[in-house]
Amino acid sequence: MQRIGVFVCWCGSNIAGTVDVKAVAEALKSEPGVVYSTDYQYMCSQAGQDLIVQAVKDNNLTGLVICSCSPRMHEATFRKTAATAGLNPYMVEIANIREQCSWVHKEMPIGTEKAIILGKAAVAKVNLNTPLTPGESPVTKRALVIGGGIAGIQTALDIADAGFPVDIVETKPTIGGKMAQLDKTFPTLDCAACILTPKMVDVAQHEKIRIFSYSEVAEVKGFVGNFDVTIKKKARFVDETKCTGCGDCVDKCPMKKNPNEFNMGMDNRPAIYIPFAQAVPKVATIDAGACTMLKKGKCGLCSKVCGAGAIDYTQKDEFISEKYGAIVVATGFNVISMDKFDEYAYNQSKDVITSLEFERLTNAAGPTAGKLLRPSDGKHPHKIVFVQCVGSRCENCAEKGKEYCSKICCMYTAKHAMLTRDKYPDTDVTVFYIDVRTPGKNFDEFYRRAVEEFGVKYVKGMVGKIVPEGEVLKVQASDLINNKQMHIDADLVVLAAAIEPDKSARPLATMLTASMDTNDFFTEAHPKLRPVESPTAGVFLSGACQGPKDIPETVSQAGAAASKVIGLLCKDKLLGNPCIAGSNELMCNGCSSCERVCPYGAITYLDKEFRMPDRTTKIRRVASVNPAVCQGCGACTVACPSGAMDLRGFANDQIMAEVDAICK
Amino acid sequence: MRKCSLEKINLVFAEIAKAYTLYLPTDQNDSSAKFTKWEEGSVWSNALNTVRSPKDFFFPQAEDLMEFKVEGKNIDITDIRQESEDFVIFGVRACDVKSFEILDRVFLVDPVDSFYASRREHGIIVSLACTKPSETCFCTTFGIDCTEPAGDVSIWKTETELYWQANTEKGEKLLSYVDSLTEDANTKAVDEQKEKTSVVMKKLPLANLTTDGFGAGKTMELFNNEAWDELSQTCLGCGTCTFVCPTCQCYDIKDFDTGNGVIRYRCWDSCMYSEFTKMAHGNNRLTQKERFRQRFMHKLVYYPENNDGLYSCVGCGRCLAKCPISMNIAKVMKKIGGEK
Amino acid sequence: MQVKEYKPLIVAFCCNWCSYAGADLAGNNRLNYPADVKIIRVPCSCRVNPMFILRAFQRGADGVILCGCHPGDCHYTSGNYYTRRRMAMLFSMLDYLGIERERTRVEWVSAAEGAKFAATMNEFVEAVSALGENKRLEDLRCKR
Amino acid sequence: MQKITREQLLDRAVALLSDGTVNSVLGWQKGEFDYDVTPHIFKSADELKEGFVWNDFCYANFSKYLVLKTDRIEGKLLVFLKPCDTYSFNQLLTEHRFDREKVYAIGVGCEGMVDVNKLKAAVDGISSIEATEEGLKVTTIYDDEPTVVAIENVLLERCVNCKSKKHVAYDELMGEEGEIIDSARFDEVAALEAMTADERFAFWQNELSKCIRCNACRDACPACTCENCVFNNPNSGVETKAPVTSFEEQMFHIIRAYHVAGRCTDCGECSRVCPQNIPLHLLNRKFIKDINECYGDYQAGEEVGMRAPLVDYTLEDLEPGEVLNRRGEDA
Repeated sequence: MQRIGVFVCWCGSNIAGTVDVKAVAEALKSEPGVVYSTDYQYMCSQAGQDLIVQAVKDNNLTGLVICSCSPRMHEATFRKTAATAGLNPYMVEIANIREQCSWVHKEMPIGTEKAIILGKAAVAKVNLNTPLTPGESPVTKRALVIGGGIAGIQTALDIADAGFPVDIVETKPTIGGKMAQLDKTFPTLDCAACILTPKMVDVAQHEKIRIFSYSEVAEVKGFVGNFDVTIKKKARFVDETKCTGCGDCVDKCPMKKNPNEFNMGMDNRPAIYIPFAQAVPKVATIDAGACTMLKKGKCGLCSKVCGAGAIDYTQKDEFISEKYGAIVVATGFNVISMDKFDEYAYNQSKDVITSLEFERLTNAAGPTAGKLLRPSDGKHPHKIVFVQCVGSRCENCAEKGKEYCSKICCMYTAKHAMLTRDKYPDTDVTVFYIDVRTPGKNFDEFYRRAVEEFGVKYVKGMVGKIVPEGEVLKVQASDLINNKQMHIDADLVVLAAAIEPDKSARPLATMLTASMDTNDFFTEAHPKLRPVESPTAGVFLSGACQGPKDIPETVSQAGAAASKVIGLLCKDKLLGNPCIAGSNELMCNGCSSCERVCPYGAITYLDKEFRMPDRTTKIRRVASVNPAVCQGCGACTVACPSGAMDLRGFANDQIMAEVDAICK
Repeated sequence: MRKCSLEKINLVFAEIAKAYTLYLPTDQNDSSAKFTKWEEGSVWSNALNTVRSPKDFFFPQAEDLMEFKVEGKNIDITDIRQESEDFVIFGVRACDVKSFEILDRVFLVDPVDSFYASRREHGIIVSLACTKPSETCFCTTFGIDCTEPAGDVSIWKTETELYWQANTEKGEKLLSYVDSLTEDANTKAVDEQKEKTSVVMKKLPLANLTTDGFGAGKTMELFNNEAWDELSQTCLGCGTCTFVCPTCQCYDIKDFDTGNGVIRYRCWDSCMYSEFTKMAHGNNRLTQKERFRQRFMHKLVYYPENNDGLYSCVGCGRCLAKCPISMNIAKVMKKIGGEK
Repeated sequence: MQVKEYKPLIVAFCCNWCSYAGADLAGNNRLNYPADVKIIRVPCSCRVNPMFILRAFQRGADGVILCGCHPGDCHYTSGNYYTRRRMAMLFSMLDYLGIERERTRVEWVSAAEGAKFAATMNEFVEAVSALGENKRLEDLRCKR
Repeated sequence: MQKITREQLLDRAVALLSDGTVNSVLGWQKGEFDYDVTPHIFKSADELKEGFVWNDFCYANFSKYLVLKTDRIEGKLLVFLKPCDTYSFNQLLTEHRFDREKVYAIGVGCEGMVDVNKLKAAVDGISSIEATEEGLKVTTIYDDEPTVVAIENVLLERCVNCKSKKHVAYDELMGEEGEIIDSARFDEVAALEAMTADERFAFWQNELSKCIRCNACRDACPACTCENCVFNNPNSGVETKAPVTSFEEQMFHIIRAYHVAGRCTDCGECSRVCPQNIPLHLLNRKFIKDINECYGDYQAGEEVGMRAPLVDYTLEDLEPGEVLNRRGEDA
C-alpha cells in the first residue's frame, strides 16, 4: 500500500480564487492510501518544494499528488522535488486544478467539487504507480551517411570534423551526386565543380571518412546508437587499392559505345570508365553489361594496359558489416521520367531536353564542351523555349507527375535563360510558367535581372503541345495574361521536369523502419521542430530525400543533421524515456499486431522457451520492446487483444483507476 | 388425482398467478423454450424441455450476497438479500426434478446455504411427465422414471386433459387454488400414457447406457484410465456443458467495486475453465484433460461416493445437444464404462 | 414535481501533446466550459483502449470524448490515424447496438486551439445533456 | 449431400499416414447419433477406419486446433479444411499462431453443413439420418414414417450465406475448386442498420440478455486464441465469469467483436456453438461491413501476411463522425 501525500497549491489566487483549497486538501485526506494532505500558497516555490521534501521525510511518503497547475508546467519540477526527497521521480502525479479547473470555472463550489474529483483521480493513479527508471544503451561512435551527393558530403565532413568516424555509401562509382553534373549555381553563378570538387577531395583525404562507392546498404538491424549495417560493395572488377586513375584502360577499351550516364546519355563512354575527371575515388569501373571480357571471356585489353595490375575480372560483390550509432539518409533526388508527357514530344525529338540535360550541354566538361548546340544536328539554336512545372504541381495526375512543387525549377530556369542570353545574345529565350516562385536570398533579384537586364521573355501560361516539324519544334501555348494563343517555332525546348526521391529510398526506408510520405520523401519527426530527424530514433535526414531543396538549403540541412548526429555520438550512453511499452511474455500471443502499429519499429519478436502448465516446455513467439527505440505512444497497447502489452506510467489499470475515480 | 381440460389451461394459470409468481416454459423466437414469468397471453410450450435448466430458480447464475463500504478503518456490512416470495415452477421434467435433490445434498447440508434454502422453501415444483422423449434422453440410466415425475405436484398431459396429483403439502395448497377448475379423475388415461411412453423409452438410442463401472470406490481405477486423453483431446474448455447442466453447482465468489462500496456476489463457475479454483499457488488442474476428467469423475464417482451412491447426472441430455464439439457424458460413460 | 437539474458526466481523454495543451490554453485564456468535463491525460489518443470508454460508461459517464492532434500532426506521427480507425469502428458498433451516437465523439484539437477546445466541450456537454442520463450502457450496480 | 465421399478422404488419410507424410490426422469422429460428430486426432489407420466420418455434420472449424495441437504432436498433422476453414487457417498463419511446417492440409470441397438445431426443430426424436440426393432421410425413435428434409432448409446460417467455396490454403485439394461467392451475408446487418436506434437497442438487449457467458463463442472462435483472454485475467479490469448486469453482457460481446475485428474471417462458429442461439455473427459482420465500406473490401485470411485493417490506416480515412453519419443523421 502506498503512503501518499497530497499537496494542494493555491497558486496565489489563481487557484484559491475559485477553488477552496483547504476543502480539497481535507476531502482528499480520506482517499485510500493518503496519509498526509496539505495546502500551500506556491508549491513550486523553493519553500513549497521544501515543504514537500519535509513531508516525505516526516510521513514516509511513497507517492505524491500535487494539485496545481498543468503538468506541462511543473511536472518536471515536482519530479525533481521527489528525487530530492529520495523518491522515484515517477511516483508523482499532478492534478491539473488550475488550467483545467480554476481558470475555466467561475463558481467556488463547482470549482472545488471538480478539483476534488481531479485530485481523487490522481490519487487513484498514484496508488498504482511504480518506480520507473530510464533504460540505458551504449552508443557506437561512428556514423553512416547513405548517399554521396552534396548533402552526404557536407554531413560527413561536419561529423568527421567533430572527430567521429563516418562512412559514406554511394551507389555510383563516384561521389558528387547531382551537383557534380551542374554547370553554374544560382543565384551567384559560381561554377558547381569549383565549389564541389574541393569538398570531394576533402572527403577523400579526411582520415575519419571512408567512402564505399559503387555500394549499397543491404541490411539494417538494431536501433539508435547500435545499428548493425551490412553494406554491399558491388564488384567493379578493378582493385581500388591499386588503380591510380591514370585512364589508360579507358582509352584502350574497344567497347566505346555505351551511353554516358554522367552526361545524361548525350554521349558515350567505354565499358571501363571513370565518370568524370574529378571523380572521387578516381578509380575505373567496368560496366559488366558492356564488357566483352566479362560477357564472353574475350578481350582483356584493359588488363594488359594497366600498369598497376588493378584489373580483376574475378571480383565478386563483397559484403561488409559495420556498427553505427547514427544513420544519415542523403539519397537525394532524380528527374522524373518524361515518358508519359507525350504532349512535349520528349521521346520524339532529340531537341526537347530536360533541364539537367541542358546543364550538361552548357557545361565545359559536357558532350559539347560547353557550346550550346542542338543534340539533333549540332547547330546553334536561335529560339529556345523553356517550359516550367513539367510534372510539378500536377493536380490529379499522380500517374504522370507530382502534386508538389519541385521548388528549384524556377530558379534554375531563370539561370539557364539568363546564361543563354548572356552567352548568346542573338538567341530568343521564352519561359512559360504557372507562377514564378523566388523566395530566397537574392532569388527574386536574380529572376528580375533575367527579365530586365537579359531580356528573357516570361509568359504566364502553359505549353499545350509541341510538334516536331522538320527542323523546328512547333510550340503551341497560351498566354494567360494577354489571353491569347501563341505559336512559336523553337529550335530547342527545355523542360523543367519535376524531381522525385531516388528509387532506392523506399526499400531503404523499409530497412530503417523510417516513415515516408506518399511521394516517397522521408517524413521528418516534426515538420517544424525536428526537420532533420526521422521519427525513427537515430536516423537523420539530409538533403532532397526529405523534400525538394536547392543547394544552400541542402547544405544547411546537411550541417543540421550532422550537428544532431554529433550530439548523439557525443553521448556515452543513451537514457531512454521510462514511460515505454512492455510486453508480458506469459500473455503475449506473438501475433504481430503491436509490431504493425509501432511507428518506430521498436518491437521485435523472440522465440522463447516457456514452461507450460502441464510441465512441458514450449517455444513461443513473444514480443519484445526495445526500450531505446520506444517513444511511449501506446498504440501497441490497444492493438494487443490480450492486454499483454502495457504502457508504463500510463498503464491500463492506472487509466481505469482514473476513469473510476472520475465517474464515482 | 384431479384433472382439467386443456382448454381451461389459461384460466388455471391465471388462478395460480393470483397466488404465486408463476414460471412456465414458453417458446422463444429461435424455436427453443425457456422458463418465463407467466403473464396474460403467455403460451405454455410444447417443447420437451428448456435449454437452461430450472436450477436457475434456486441457484441463479449470479446473486449478490452482501455489500460493504470501507471508510478509513471501518467496514460497514449490509445484508442485501431480498426475501423470496412463493413461486411456482410449472412443467418441470422428471430429470430436472431429480436435479433438485442432487443440489439439495450440496446446499442444504451443514453448513446450510441460506440463499439456496430460502429459495427452495418458497419454490413449488409442478412436474410434468414425459410422453415424447428425445434421442438424447437417458434418465433411465440414473433410475429416473420420466412418466412418474416427483415434485410438489405431478401432472400428466394428454391430448385433451391435464391430470394433477399433489405429492406434498405445498402441492395440496397449490391445487386448492385451482380446485374450482379441476375435477376428480381416475388414473386410467395416465396409466395408458405411461405404458405408451415406456415403450418408447426402451427404444431410445441410449437406453442401454449404464452406470456399471462407475460409482463410489472407483476413483483409483478410473482416474488413470488412458481414455481420458483421447476423450478430452478436442475439448475447447468452454463452460456450455456446466452451464446448461441441471446438477452442476460450482460457483465463484467475487467482489465488485462500484465506486461507492463493494458488492460481494457469487456466480456460476465451471470446472472446465482454466481459471477454476485458481489459488495463490496457481491452478489445481493444469491441463484440459485434468479439468475434463474432473467434471465426469465428479458426476460419476466423487459425488456418489459422498452421497450414498447417488450420481450427479440426471440424463436430461442438454449437454449432448449443446456441446460445440459434441463430446458428452454419454460418450464418456460408454468409452470408460460399458453398456448392458 | 421539482426535478434536480441534470448534470451530465463527461470523460475527456486528451493526448498530452496537442489536446491537453489545447485544454491548458483554454484555461490560460479563461475560456469557460462546464465543470462536468473531466480530463484524463494520455500520451497519445491511440493509447485509449475501447475498454476505457466502456468502463467510463459503466461507471456512470454520460458521454466520452477523445481529443487528439489533428491528423498529420501526431507527435508520434501515426497514432491518431489508428485512433481514427479504431474509434470509427467502435462508435459505429455502439450505434449498431442502439447506443445514442451523440454520447461518443472524437475531436482533433491542437495545442493552439484553446478556443476550439472550450467550444467543443460546450457543444458536447449540450448534446449529451439533451440526451439525458446514460441508460443504455449503464451498470445498475454503480448507480446504487 | 457432400460430393466427396468419406472413403475418398479416408483412403487419402490412410495413405498419408502409412507413407509417413503425417503422424496423425485431425478429422471428424462418429458420434452416438448420426449428427453429433466430434473433432478427433486419429493416430492409426485402424482408428480411422473405425471412427472417421465425413458427412453433412462436419461443421467444426479445425483451424483453431492447430494452435493448440501442432506443438504437442510428433511430426506432421493432417488436417481437413473446408473452404471457410482455410480463411481461418491463413489468418492464424498471418498471426504466427502455428507452424505451417507441422501441418499437411487437405482442402475438402463442401456443399454446406447442417444446422442440427434446425433439423431437430423439423424432426423430433431422430434415430438415424441418411444423406440422399433428395435431402436428409430422417427416421425417428417413435417409429414414424421417415421424413425427407431438404438440405437447404436446414443449412447452417453461415452456409446459407456461404462467402466462398474456394480454398485459399492447402497442400492438396480433394474435389473441384470452387469460387468466391457474392453472398447476401450483410443483408441482416443492413436490416438492423435501417432500424431506429431504439429498435436496435431493443433487439440487442433481447439477444444479449440470453447470454450465459459459457464462453463457447470465444473458445470455439479461431480468432480468439489469446494465451490469456482479458475476460479471464483478473488484472485486466474487465474479468467476469457471469453476465451479472446487462452492461457486462454488452461489454463482453462488444470487446470480443472488437478484438477480432479485421481478423474475423466470418467462419460462423460463434453463432453455431452458442447454446442460446444468439446471432453473434451479426456483431462480427457489422465490423466486416463497416471495414469494407470505409476502408475497402477486406477478407481476413484471404492471403497470409495481409495487414489487418485496424492495424493499418490511410491519410484519407473517414472521421468517426463521418462513419457514423454516412447513412444520414440517425437511421
